[in-house]
Order: sequence, then C-alpha cells, then structure tokens
Amino acid sequence: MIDNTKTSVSIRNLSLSFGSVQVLQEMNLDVKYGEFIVLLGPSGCGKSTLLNCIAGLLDVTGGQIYISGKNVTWEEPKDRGIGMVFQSYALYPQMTVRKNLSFGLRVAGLPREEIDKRVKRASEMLQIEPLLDRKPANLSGGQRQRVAIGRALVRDVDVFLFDEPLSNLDAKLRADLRVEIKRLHQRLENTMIYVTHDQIEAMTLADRIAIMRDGIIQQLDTPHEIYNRPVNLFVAGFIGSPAMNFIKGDLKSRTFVADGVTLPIDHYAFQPGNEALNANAILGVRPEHVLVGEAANAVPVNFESEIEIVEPMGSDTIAWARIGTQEFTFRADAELNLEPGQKIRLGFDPARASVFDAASGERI
Amino acid sequence: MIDNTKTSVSIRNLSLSFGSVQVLQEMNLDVKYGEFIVLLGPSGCGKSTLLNCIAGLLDVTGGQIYISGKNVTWEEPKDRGIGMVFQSYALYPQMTVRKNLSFGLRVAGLPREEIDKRVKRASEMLQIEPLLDRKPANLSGGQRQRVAIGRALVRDVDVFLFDEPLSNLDAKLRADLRVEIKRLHQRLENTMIYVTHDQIEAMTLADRIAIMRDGIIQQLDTPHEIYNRPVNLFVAGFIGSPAMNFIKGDLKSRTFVADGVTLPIDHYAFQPGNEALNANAILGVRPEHVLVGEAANAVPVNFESEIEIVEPMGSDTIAWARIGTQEFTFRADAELNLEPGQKIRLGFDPARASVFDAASGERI
Amino acid sequence: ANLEVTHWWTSAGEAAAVAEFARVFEEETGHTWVDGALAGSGTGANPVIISRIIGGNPMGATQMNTGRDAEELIQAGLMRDLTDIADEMGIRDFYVDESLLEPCTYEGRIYCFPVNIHSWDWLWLSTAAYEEIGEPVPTNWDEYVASWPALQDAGILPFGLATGWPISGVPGVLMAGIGGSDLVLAINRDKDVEAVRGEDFRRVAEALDALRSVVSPDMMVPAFGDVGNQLLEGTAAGNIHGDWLQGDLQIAGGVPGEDYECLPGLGLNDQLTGGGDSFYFPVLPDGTDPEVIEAQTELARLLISPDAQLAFNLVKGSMPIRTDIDLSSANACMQKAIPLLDNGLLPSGDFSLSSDTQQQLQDLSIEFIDNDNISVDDYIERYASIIESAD
Amino acid sequence: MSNPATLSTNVALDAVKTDITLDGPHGPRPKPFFTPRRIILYSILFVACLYYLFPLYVMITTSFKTMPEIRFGNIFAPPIEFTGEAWSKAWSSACTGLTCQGLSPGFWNSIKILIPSVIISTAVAAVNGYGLVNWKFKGSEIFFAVLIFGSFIPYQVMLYPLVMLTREMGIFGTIPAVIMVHTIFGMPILTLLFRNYFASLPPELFKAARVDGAGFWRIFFEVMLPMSLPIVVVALILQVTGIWNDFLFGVVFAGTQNLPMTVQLNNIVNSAQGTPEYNVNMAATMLTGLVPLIVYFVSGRLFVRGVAAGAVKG
Amino acid sequence: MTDASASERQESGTARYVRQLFTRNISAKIAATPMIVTVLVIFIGCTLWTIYYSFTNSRLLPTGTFVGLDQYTRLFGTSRWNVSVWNLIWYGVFSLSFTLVIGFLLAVLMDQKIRFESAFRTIMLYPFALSFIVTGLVWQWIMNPTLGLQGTMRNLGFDWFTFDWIARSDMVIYALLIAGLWQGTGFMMVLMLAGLRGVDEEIWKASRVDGIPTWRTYLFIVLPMMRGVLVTAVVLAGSGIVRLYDLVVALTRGGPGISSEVPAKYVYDYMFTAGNIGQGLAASTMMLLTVMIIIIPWAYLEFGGRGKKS
Ligand SMILES: Nc1ncnc2c1ncn2[C@@H]1O[C@H](COP(=O)(O)OP(=O)(O)OP(=O)(O)O)[C@@H](O)[C@H]1O
Ligand SMILES: Nc1ncnc2c1ncn2[C@@H]1O[C@H](COP(=O)(O)OP(=O)(O)OP(=O)(O)O)[C@@H](O)[C@H]1O
Ligand SMILES: [Mg+2]
Ligand SMILES: [Mg+2]
Repeated sequence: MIDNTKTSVSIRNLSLSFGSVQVLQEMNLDVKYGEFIVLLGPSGCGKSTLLNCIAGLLDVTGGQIYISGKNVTWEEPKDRGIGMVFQSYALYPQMTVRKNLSFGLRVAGLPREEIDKRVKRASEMLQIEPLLDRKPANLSGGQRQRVAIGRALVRDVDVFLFDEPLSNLDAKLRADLRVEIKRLHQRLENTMIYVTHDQIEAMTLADRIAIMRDGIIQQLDTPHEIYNRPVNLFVAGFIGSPAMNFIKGDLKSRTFVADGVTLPIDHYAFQPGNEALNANAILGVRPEHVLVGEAANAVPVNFESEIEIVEPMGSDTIAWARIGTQEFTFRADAELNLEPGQKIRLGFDPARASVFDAASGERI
Repeated sequence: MIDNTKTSVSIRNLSLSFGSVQVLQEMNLDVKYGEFIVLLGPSGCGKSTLLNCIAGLLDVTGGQIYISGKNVTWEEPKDRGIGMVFQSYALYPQMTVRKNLSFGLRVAGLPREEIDKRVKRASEMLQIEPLLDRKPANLSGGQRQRVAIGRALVRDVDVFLFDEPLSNLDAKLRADLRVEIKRLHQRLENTMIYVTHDQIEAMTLADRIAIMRDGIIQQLDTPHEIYNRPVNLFVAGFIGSPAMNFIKGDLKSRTFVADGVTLPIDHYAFQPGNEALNANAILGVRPEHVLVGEAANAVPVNFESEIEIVEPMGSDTIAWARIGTQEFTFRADAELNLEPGQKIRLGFDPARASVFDAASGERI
Repeated sequence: ANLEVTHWWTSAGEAAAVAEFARVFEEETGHTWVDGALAGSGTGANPVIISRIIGGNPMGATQMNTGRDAEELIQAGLMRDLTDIADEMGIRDFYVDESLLEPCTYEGRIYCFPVNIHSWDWLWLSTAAYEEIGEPVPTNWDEYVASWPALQDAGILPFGLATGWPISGVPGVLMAGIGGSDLVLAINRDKDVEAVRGEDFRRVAEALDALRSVVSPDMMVPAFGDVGNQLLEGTAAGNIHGDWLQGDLQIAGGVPGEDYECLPGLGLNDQLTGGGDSFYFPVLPDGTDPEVIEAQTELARLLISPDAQLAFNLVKGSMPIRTDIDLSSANACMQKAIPLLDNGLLPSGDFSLSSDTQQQLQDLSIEFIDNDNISVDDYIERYASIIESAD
Repeated sequence: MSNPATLSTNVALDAVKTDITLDGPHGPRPKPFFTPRRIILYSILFVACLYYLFPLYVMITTSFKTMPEIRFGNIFAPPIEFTGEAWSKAWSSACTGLTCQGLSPGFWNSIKILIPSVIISTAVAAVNGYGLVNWKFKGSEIFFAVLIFGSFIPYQVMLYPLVMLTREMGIFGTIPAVIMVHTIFGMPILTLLFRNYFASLPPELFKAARVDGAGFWRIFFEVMLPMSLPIVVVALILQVTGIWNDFLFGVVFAGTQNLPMTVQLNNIVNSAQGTPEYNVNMAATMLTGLVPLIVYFVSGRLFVRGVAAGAVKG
Repeated sequence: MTDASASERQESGTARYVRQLFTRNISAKIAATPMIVTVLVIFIGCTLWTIYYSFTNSRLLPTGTFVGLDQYTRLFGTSRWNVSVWNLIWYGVFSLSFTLVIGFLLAVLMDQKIRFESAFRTIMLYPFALSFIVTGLVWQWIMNPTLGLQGTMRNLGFDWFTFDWIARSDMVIYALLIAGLWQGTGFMMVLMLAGLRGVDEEIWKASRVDGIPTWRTYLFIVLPMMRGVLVTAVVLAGSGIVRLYDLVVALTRGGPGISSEVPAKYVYDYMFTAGNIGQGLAASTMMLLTVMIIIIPWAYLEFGGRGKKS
C-alpha cells in the first residue's frame, strides 16, 4: 500500500481520454508531503488535465489517485482535501471578498465563529483584510489572485493546486506574487502542485519540476538537475532562455566533431555505460555557459568565431556567432561591448554541456 | 522649418484626447531617417495611440505630424508613406496570402506586373513564397506575422510602424522574429517605430528608446543610456528585471545614509551642478551590478547582510537580503550556491548606481 | 376598365349578394369588377380602406359605414361628389326614405349611395328547437323570454351568440323593440340623457340583463354564420341579428317559416331601425385612366338601379332602397318587413352617432353582458354619460 | 532509456514501495448514466416537448381530417380518412369574398415582398452597423440609442404618420413602400446585430485596410462583408421569418395587388362562409407557417447562434 | 524654423481641419443617412407627432384642434382602457416572470450535458418562427371549449375535464399566457442557455472544489453572473409584452366581453375603427411612456454602466 508518511499525492497509471484523444497516458507521479511540484510543458500537453484529474473535476479513464494515502479516484472534489486556484481567478463576481472566502464554508455548514476565524487568518496571511468588503470587480488583478488563493486557504486543505495562477498578471505583479506564493509555501508547508508556462516561475518556485510533453512526464527532478542535466533534447531545448545551442556532429571516442571542428569533450560527465559510445550526436551548450575572450582560453573547449548579430539586453548582451557552419548563441557581459563583425575567442566547459543521441534524443 | 535631410518623422506639440481624457500631451518627437525607435511604457500610457496618430488612424486634437518633411496631419493613412504591422496580425481572413499582400496595391491601382513583382520581392525577403496561396487560417502565428510585415513591405514605404508585433507569439518564435526584424531593418534602412511591452525587445532592437508614461515621453535615448543613466525613478524602475533596488536615505556631502548605514558614493557621476546637493534621496542599484562575497571588497561600497530568499533561475540566482531594514535584491552566479540564512558580503560600484531626488524623482 | 371595389362582405350570404352586384356590373357595362374583399368586418377592413384613401392609393369604390366616419374624408375632398348622378337619376323620387340619404349628404351634396336598408331589428327563432320542447314558436320578445326556462331544461341554448361584434347590435334592437321609436329618437338623435335615465330605457336595460343570464362565453361560436347553423339544427332557439343573417340561413338550406321564424322589431315595434350599407367613390388621383372614372360613374348608377337592387337584396335578405321594385319574389320574412317600411325608418346608430360613440357604447354593452358585477343602474349611468358626451 | 514514462516512474517510486495493487479504480464507483436524477431530467424535458409539439400535431392532423371527423372526433386522434383536400382547397380554392384562389396568390405576393425587403433591409442595417463601429461620427451613438429605443415603439403608433409619409413620397400602396417600412422597422434589431458583430472583429483589420488605402465601400465589400457571412445569414433568417409573418404592414402599405399571404390567411379564416372549415383553416395556417418553419429547420444552429449572439451582447 | 512660418503652418492646419471635417469620409456620411433620416423622421418625428396630436380632438384625420388633456381624462375614465391596462400589467407580470423562470429552468436542464440537445432545442424554439396570428389560431382551436381539448376529453368520458379559459373572463388572461409562453419560452431558453454557456468554466470548477451544490451554484453564482443576458431578456420580453396585439386579436379578439383587451388593441380600434385619432394617440402616448419607463433604466445600465467601466 501507499506509504502514508511520505506521499501526499500519488498517481498510479492514470489515463485520460477525451473521446478518442488520449491526453494522459499511464501516468505515474508521487508528490511528497510539503513538496512544491511544478508542471511545465508546452501548451496542450495535458498539464491542466492532470490537475483537474487530481482535483476530481474530470473523471479519469483509468488508474488511481491517492491523496494523503486515501484512494480518491472517484471522490467528489470537495472531499479530497484539495484547494484550487485558477488562471482566471474564478471569483464569484457578485459576492464580496468576504463572501467569496466564506461561501464554501457556509455551504459546508461550519459554525459562524469558525468561519470568521478562518477568513480572518487567511486574509491576514494574504494581507487582503482591507479588501474584505469589496467586490472582485473593484480589485486589481493581483488582489484578485490573492483572494483566489485565500479561497483555497480557508478550506484548510492538504494539497494546493494552482493552474497558471499568475499568467494573467503583468510582469511586475507576477514577480511579486511569485515571491508571495513562495513565502506562503514556506509558512504553510502544504503540498503544492503548480502549473505554469513560465520557466522563471518553475525554476524559482519548484522543489521538483515535472516537464511534460503529450501527456507524458519527460523528466521529474529538481530545477538544478533539469537545468544542468536534461534527460533529452526536448527538456534541454524547453528549459533556458535563450535556448541551448544544439550542435550536430559525431561523437567519436570522447571527442565531438562538428563540421570538421573537433571539440575535446572528455571532461563531459557521461551517463554510466555511455563513456565509449560512438554515435551521431548533438552537443548542447547553454549560451550563458559560454566564456568569451580571454576567459575562453581557461576551458578545455575553445575556438575563434566572428560575431554576426548583437542584442544588448542591459546588463548582458546576447550575440550570435558560428561554430563551423552552425549558429552559436552566447551571452556576454555588456561591458565587453561586442560588435558585429568582430572576431572573438569563445569557449565552454564540456562538464557543463549535454550530449544527446541524435536518433533517440536521449542524453548520452 | 523642419530639416528634411534629417528627420523622417517629426511630431510637434501633438495632443490627443478621447473626450475628457487627455491621452497624449503636447508631445514632441523627432525620428531620424533609418532610425529604429522603440516606444516602451506601461499599459495605457498611449503608445498605440501615438502610433495610430502617426498612421493617421486617429484624428489628432492638436499639433502637427510631419513625415519626410511633409505635413501629413490631416492626410489619409494611405498617403502618408507608412506601413503598419499589428499585434493581432490583422490579416484579411478571407484572402490568400498573395491577395493580402497585394490588396493595398490593387486599391492603389498599380499595374499587375508591378504588383506581382513587389509581392515576389517581399515574399522572398520574408521567405513566405510557399505560403502565398494559403489562407491566414492555415498559417502559424509566426508565419502570419511575417505576412503582416510583408503587407507593409510591398507598399514600399518610408516608415514602418509596429504595434507589439510579437506579443502574440511564444517565447521561442518571438526571439526568432526579433532577429528577423533586426535583419530586415539592417537591410531596408527604413525608419521604424516599434511599440512593445517587452524590455528585451526594446533593448535589443532600438537605436533609441522612448520611455512613455501617461502620454508623456520621460526619456528618449539609446538603450545603453536608458539602462545606465535613467533620468528619473520611473524610468529606472521600469527598465531592468529584476527591478532596480531603491534605497531610501539622505544624501549628505557625497555620502548616502540609509537607516544609519553610511555609503560613500563619491565615485558617483552626479549630474552637472548637483555634486554638492544635500537632499532626501533614493539610491538605485541594479541587482545585476551587485558584487557578492570576495568580489564585493573590491568596490567602494560594501556591507554584510543575511540572505532571506533565494530564487535559482538556472544560470543565475536571484536572492533577497537587506540593507538596514530595506529589501535588497541581487543577482549572483548559480555556482555560488547561496542558501537562505547565510551571511554574505555585498557591494556595488557607485559609478554604476543612480541617485534620485526623493521629492521630484529626478536623477541627481 | 378594371374597377377595384373593396368591402367586408365576406360571410356566405354577403359574398353571394355582392357577387350579384359584380355580375350585373360586368354584364351591363363591360367593365371588370376587381373584388377587394377584406375580412374582419369594420375592425380589419376600415384601417385599410381609410389608410388607402388618405394614402393616395384609393380604390374605385368601397363599402363603408354610412355616416359620420366619412365626413372628414369628404371634408378633405377625398370623396367623389355624386350629386350630379343622383340628380340625373332623380334619386329623391324613388328612395325609400329620405333619412337614408341624410348621412351621405354634406353641405347639400351627396357623397354616397346607400344600397340597401339593413336592419338589426330581427329576432330569429328556431322552429326545430320549439318543436323539441313542444311549444309554439313565440310571436314576440316577451313570449320568447318566457320560453327560456323550458329551453334550458331541454338543453337548448335560448340565445345563440357568436363572439365579437355581433353582440354590439343587440342593445339597439332591444331599445327599438322594447323601448319604442320615441326612445330611439330621443337617445340617438336628440342625445337626451334624461331619456336614458327614464323608465323606458330601464326596461331595455333589464331585458339586456335578462339576456346576459342566458348567454355565456363558453357557448359562443366563432362566427355568426355558426349561429345560423345552430338555429337550423335546433341547438339554439333564438338570436337577435341583422337581416343579413338570412342570407346565411338560406345558403345553409333554411326555409323561412319552416326551418326558422323571424320577428321584425322583436314583434313589438311597428318601425324598423334602418341603417344602410353605403358605397363611397373616392376621388381618383390625377392621371387616372378616364375609363376608370367612367366605370366608377357607371357603378354608382348601377348600384341603385332596379335590377341590381333586386338581385342584391334578394340574396342578402335586406330591403332595397327603391320603392319601385317588385318584391313579390321576396321570401316570407322580407314580406313581413315590407309593411313596416311604410311607417318610415328609425335612424340607426350608424347614422346618428359617431363611430367613436358607437365604439364606446359597444364596449360598454360587451362589458355589461360579460360581467355580471355591473348592475343595471351602472349600465344606465354609464350609457347616459356616453350619450351626454356624444357629438 | 527508451521510454521517458519509465524514467519518471522510477524517479517517483524512489519514495514509495512498488507493491501497489493495480486492480482498477477504488473508492466510490462512478455514477451510472441512468441515475434517478437523469430520469427526472429527461422526463421534464419530454413533457416540455409535448407542450411545444402538441399544437403542431393538432394543426397537422386536423388539416388532414374531413369536417365530420373534426366535429365528432377527437382532437388527438390521427385522421381516419386521410385527405389532402383541405390543403389543396386552402392553397388554391378557398374563398375570400368573390375571389376563390386560396392562398396561392398571397404566397407569390409574399415572395414578391419578401425578397427585396429582406435584401434591402439587411443591406442597410449592415452598412449602419459597419458605420457605427468603424466610422463613428459625432452623435452616432446617440442615433443608435434612439434607434434601439425606436424598436420598442408599438407599430400601431407609427402607422398613421407612415401612411402620410409614404403618400407624400408617392409610393403608398406599392412594393417600395413595404420595403421601406420593413427596412425602417428591421433597422434597430439588425443594426444592433451587425454593430455587435463588427465590434467583435479586431479593429486592427479595419485599420490595416485603411493603411492599405481602401475607402468606406471598399473596406465594407472586400474586407468586412466576406467576414460577416455568419451574421448576414442570421440577419437574413430573422428578416425572412419576420417579414413573412408580418400582417399589418403588408396589408396597409403593399397595395391590393400585393397583399401578402398572412392577409389571405386572415381572410380565409375570418370570412366564415357557412360552417367554418377548420381543416381548411389549419391547412392554411400550416401553409402560411411553412416558409418560416422551413427556414428555421434548415438553418437550425445558425438561427440559434445568431439569435443568441445578437441578444446576449446587446 | 522661423516663427512666422510656424504660425502659418498652424493656420493652414486649422483651415484644413475645418475643411476636412466636412469633406472627409464623405461616403461614410452618405451611408449613414438612411439611419439618420430614420431616426430623425420616423422615430423622433413620428413620436413627436403622436404626442402632439394626442392633445387634439382629431377624428378620422389628424386635423383637430387643441383640447388639452381632454383625451387623457377620457382615457382614464374609460373602463375598457383601464381593463386593458390591468390586463397588460397582469399579463406582463405573469408572462415576464414565467418566461424568465421557465426559460432559465429549461436552459439549466439543457445544460446538463444531455443527449439530443439540438433536437430538444429545435422543438422548443420552433414556435418562435411562427407568427402570433398562427399561434393565436392554433391555440384558439385547441382551447375551443366544444371542439378543442375540453370537448375531446369530455367525449372520452372525462366529464370533469375543464379547459375553457378562453371563454371565461376571469381565466382568459391565462389562455393568452399559455399561447404566449408557447411561442416565446423557447427563445428565452436559447438566450439563457447562451448566457449559461458564457459563464467561465473555471467558475464551475471553483464551486465544485468549494463543495457548493449544483443548484446553489446556478442560483447564487451563475445567475447573478448572467446579468447582461437577463437584462436583455427582460427588455426583449418587456417590449414584446407592451406591443401585445396580434395574439389577442387572433386568439380572443379581446373577449369574452372586454376581459382580454390590451392597450395596443385599444389604440388600434380607436384610431382606425372608431375614427378617434386623438383618443388613439393619447393611448399610444401612454404606451410610449410605459416603454420609456422600461427602457430608460436598461439604457442606463447598458450604456451608462459601460461608460463608467471603460
Ligand atoms: N474537454 C475537452 N474535450 C476534448 N479535448 C480536450 C478537452 N480539454 C482538453 N482537451 C485536450 O486535451 C489536451 C490537453 O489539454 P490541457 O488543457 O490539459 O493542456 P495544457 O497543458 O493545460 O495546455 P495549456 O498550457 O494551453 O493550458 C489538449 O490537446 C486539449 O485540446
Ligand atoms: N477609443 C478610445 N476611447 C477612449 N479611450 C481610449 C480609446 N483608446 C484608448 N483609450 C485610452 O487611452 C489610453 C492610452 O491607450 P493606448 O491604447 O494608447 O495605450 P497603450 O500604451 O498602447 O497600452 P497597451 O500597452 O495596453 O497597448 C488608455 O488609457 C486607454 O484607456
Ligand atoms: Mg492549461
Ligand atoms: Mg497598445
């Protein structure tokens, strides 16, 4: 049976189809108590669907869902011990904030004092006390989302589900609320499952990130691992901005040959057993791991190239060069004052690079 | 008189009101031939309105607009020598790409061969030849936007107006098209006026950026200047992510005192005449200009602080600490492995900081 | 030429009668009668007719309520002056009653021709019903009222009634029959309010009160033609309705004196109230084909010609407006009426009251009959106040 | 690592023992389709449908019965002696006054009125809506508000002045008069419909066309109209049914030569010649209702969508 | 740039502005004329005409002299008018509340992911395609006490069966109601359904997570969110009610007695049958006033409210 002491949410072989379209496929996922899991993936990959299944808003086609050790596969949403926060806030527009917070509790028949207590606590925690008697129409986006979180909060649940809660907000508010959600999590120590499109959110909030594609989890790991050791091309390309450079070439006895340029990558941390592989391969190098000018000479792999385009971005500059005939992007300090046409030395540490099998896309 | 040889678009005392709401106020702006101007500002500040005035899609309330030296204030849009690209693409859905491109030319009554020639040239330039016989519904977002650009291109105009052309695209496509627009500009040497919300776009594309607020241009300068020498608090806070730290304190004979902490900022480049000012002031420090640990000791201003929150973002980490009682964000290399609770030395170079008058918000 | 003639004679008998006009018109003049029948009696047809006349698209001729209605149209110069035709035909010599022409006369000129004397003053009785209860057919209103209980016991409707306007004529008939000629003249012609409040009118009101106790809406049939059927079948014993009901009775195969009986003036009065259906000839717009105007003239002449009069009225069951017609072929009921005509006609409400007043009186009577809460006194009072304000 | 799913499973199962029994769903069973709730639901809907269908049923059956059957039979019963006589009589030989041509002349008159009225009223409203959205002028919103207010004025009030107006214009009693009246009274709701629709199109399209140099009509015909097919269809449907069902304007303004079918229907039903022939009446009623019904059934979804679209946003 | 030339440009700009105001977008202005003329001449002009002549004693032709409030005094002293007004109020209240309630209930039922939804919808909506004349005739036939439903049921042996509302003064208004509802509820249902479907799906999810029973969600959350649809529905239904005429004429002709008379019929009868235009127009003016009372709050909500929001 499920180990109650460890998993808060456990998903077993979950499948879900809409008619003939299989959206989730035999999915397995275990979330520990107090963990902050972020679901990340391209649009339509099934993130919301998974969240709705956990919440009980969709009837699953197969498999089981356990929350706090209890099989809730066919339980009503309200009995699952979950709270949910939506992208569109989904506040009841004609009720005041206070009523929005308390409506579910009143329906559940809680005593008045208890309701007041909980509303008070939640609104203090989210600093929305001054708003309690306003209607949602008179709140800003950030305030609305705070109320929506509050509505989940008053219900005293074990698991919080967030479906892109911040994507309707502007960049600044998004950053603020992100920090607030982080603080909330540190304070409540609840389990949180959080869907987003925003990598920054994912990286900064998550204990673990699940990268999904076509209803299948590609990689479930800490942000650090996902960033540094993506398991396949998809994950590697999906995470990071600007995107990782993918250089096509051949892996031959620990050297990588691309367009005749030979890159010695023996410092690369191969997956166990893959050290001696010869294959068509793709070398992934993050633009921010590229060293420029003098510094490049300090790392094992370095080469000279001509800068084609320069995009200054304030503190940093993104520049395009080539490795052989292939495009190569890198990030440099703005102080370097790079110019198109300039020849410059570039280098990277193979230990921080990734190598993928060209055929399967898997990390080598 | 307007100097024909230099200004492509010239705006003189332009005002525009919707009813009682004054959206643009006595605006003046001169754009040189071949210049790439980006309009940046919060939502509702009047960016689109300004663009629409230039295009002739809104009747101005007062002032004049000159394009290529000609007063076009009351000219029809088609007679102004402008092309416009919209956020929503605004392709005619019932026409094929080819017809979309040629519609304006047909309206103008150009001969068939001329039309074909221009459509051919534009579609080659934008690599949309294979799409010419499709309808917009069958194109991807990026392709649609390319067609929209093509529609401006075929008209052989002097000035291109872009209203957030990329904000409907996803991050990856946005980056690609950004580069393409940059290439197009390098090739056509047209004047371009470009509205965006995206700082990265603004920084990377612009020759000059105009930061707008409530219908008034706050600062019009190169990206470098705007980033490094914002003229006021608004510009300083608006540009840069994470946002600049603003530390409240008092400026006294070239030292800055905040919450009892004294920061010697005599390296700061004061505006001429402001060197000896004593005032309530705000010190602005960009998180990415903060030096951490050992390195901090090399700069004039440094102090010790405790880390409160850490947001890992892949290559970098954003961390929150305090200076006195005030929040202080900084960016550090991910390799430093910062932890909440850790004590660490922070420092910055006052030469790269900004000091503002607390009352007026202007740079000192 | 084609001449469009509008009218609302759409019930079986009426339609057959108007067909006689058309036939004679076409036979004798070679013009074509374009029939513009408009159903829904005055309510449905009047707006169309009036709006067409004032809208400048008049028909060649039209039936209309004789009387005050048309006055304004005449004033506005929209109706053709027929005085010349009338003089030429010597109309005053043969018209059955000068009073009939009065409403057609405006400032000494004649603008319309009444084509028949139609009278509401008839009580129709079902022979079959009285056979069923084994009583003789009543010979006047009082006997008829006395027979109601027996009829009701036998499950026969004492009084058949159609929904809508047919009820509107009943009060007038009762007034003439029970109240007598003087009362009619006092109220309708002289607008004498005291007469309304007097004893005679009270008897009329009481009769109406008695009548409303035996009519109920759920027994009403959709059209007055259906009442005719009820009489013939014997499911209803009596009905007050204008002479044109006879047209329908005959078409349904009824024979007067055998299948049904008729009592002009309710068997009480020796004068009939005469209204008339009149034809007006709108002034045709400039540029109209002279032939059409000619056809109009000819129709005007023809409508009151002896042939057409006879043919029409025999079918319609009404009295001709000419005294010089041999009515020996008229049926038994009409024969009964002929002697009454010698006593002169009582002017009908149409003639002496504006349609506005008539509408108000009709509204009142319909309300009274339907609503038992309105007492006889109320009825009299309200009737009086309408007459008081009548013009 | 061929299957990423295995990967995630392995990673996940670090924390959990793998001996979970995978034997189908646990917990309360999903609800079956035929719950009592759903049975009640369908029953209510079914009863509601009976109410809506009953008149249609009565109309149809009655129209196929003979008169004796109607008199003595039962309103529910299907016709015993199935006869289409009433239909043919209603269509071609029922009498009004002296003319016994049934509804057929009215049918063609209705068509004669319908086609130009529908086209012109829709076109005018489309241009109005387009102008109101894209070519606002001072006071255009006020005109629109009055227009909407006008749609609530009882028609009878307008009848008299309109008669005088059309007379002054010299078109009273002709088809152009009916067209004008239908255009006027269709204008509020149709303009609203088009205005809402055009307002829902991205304004950038219009701006792009302006920049491309197209003028009022060019933008209307080449850019806006091709995109407004759905709403045009809706407007056509509303107008076809509305104008077909009209009685008052047809009878007053169309002129005697052009009396529409509804007038004929009224004449046939109300000119009781002898015993009313209910079967003929019903057949005539059905015949008159047929055109809007066919339009409605054929256009089904569009009708609903348009009616809703026009009203919800209004 | 010298001062003189600058002010010269300024001036030419102003002059151009004035000129452009008239010549600019000339086609747009031409295209708007049908609407402008309709509004000014028909809706405003005719309304003023109506009001003006309601203060005269015009008979068959609008030629009367000014008589002040006489027509109104008479109007409110006339029992037929008063009955008409009361009928309209009763009919209005019932019809409005029933169409809204039934429309909403049906829409809710239709919203339960039922099968054959479009068939149900088609059946409920088809009467809306028929004219009131047809509606009135059919129901008159069905409600005919002897030949219709009642007669049939009695013939079948159900002697107690009574359905003679059309012939009873106190019930006839309900007969009108039945026919009116038959014609109009389907439309309301479609409106409401569109409104229901317009509610954000996430609201439903939120309320399910909150454990709020379906009926409470409909009543306390979704219904208030449909304000726009409801207002539209009320206005549409309301204007239909005020105009009520065809149905009455076809179904009851105002009877029995005057028990189903309505104001529109009063207007029509007095204007065209009784030849008393002054009286008819006074009644129309009262109807216009009623419409104003209905529509001004709506216009305020719709347009005033919208102005505030943006
Ligand atoms: N009710 C539904 N009926 C049919 N298909 C659906 C339904 N809901 C979702 N889908 C499909 O399921 C897939 C996954 O949808 P889902 O909403 O879970 O994606 P997502 O990852 O949340 O995307 P996004 O990031 O855009 O929100 C999509 O292909 C979608 O088209
Ligand atoms: N047609 C209009 N009527 C009234 N006010 C308007 C209209 N169009 C824009 N405004 C107002 O003018 C101001 C400026 O609008 P504008 O669209 O130019 O902003 P913006 O800077 O483009 O914003 P965004 O970044 O959101 O596109 C806003 O306050 C807006 O509400
Ligand atoms: Mg989603
Ligand atoms: Mg904008």
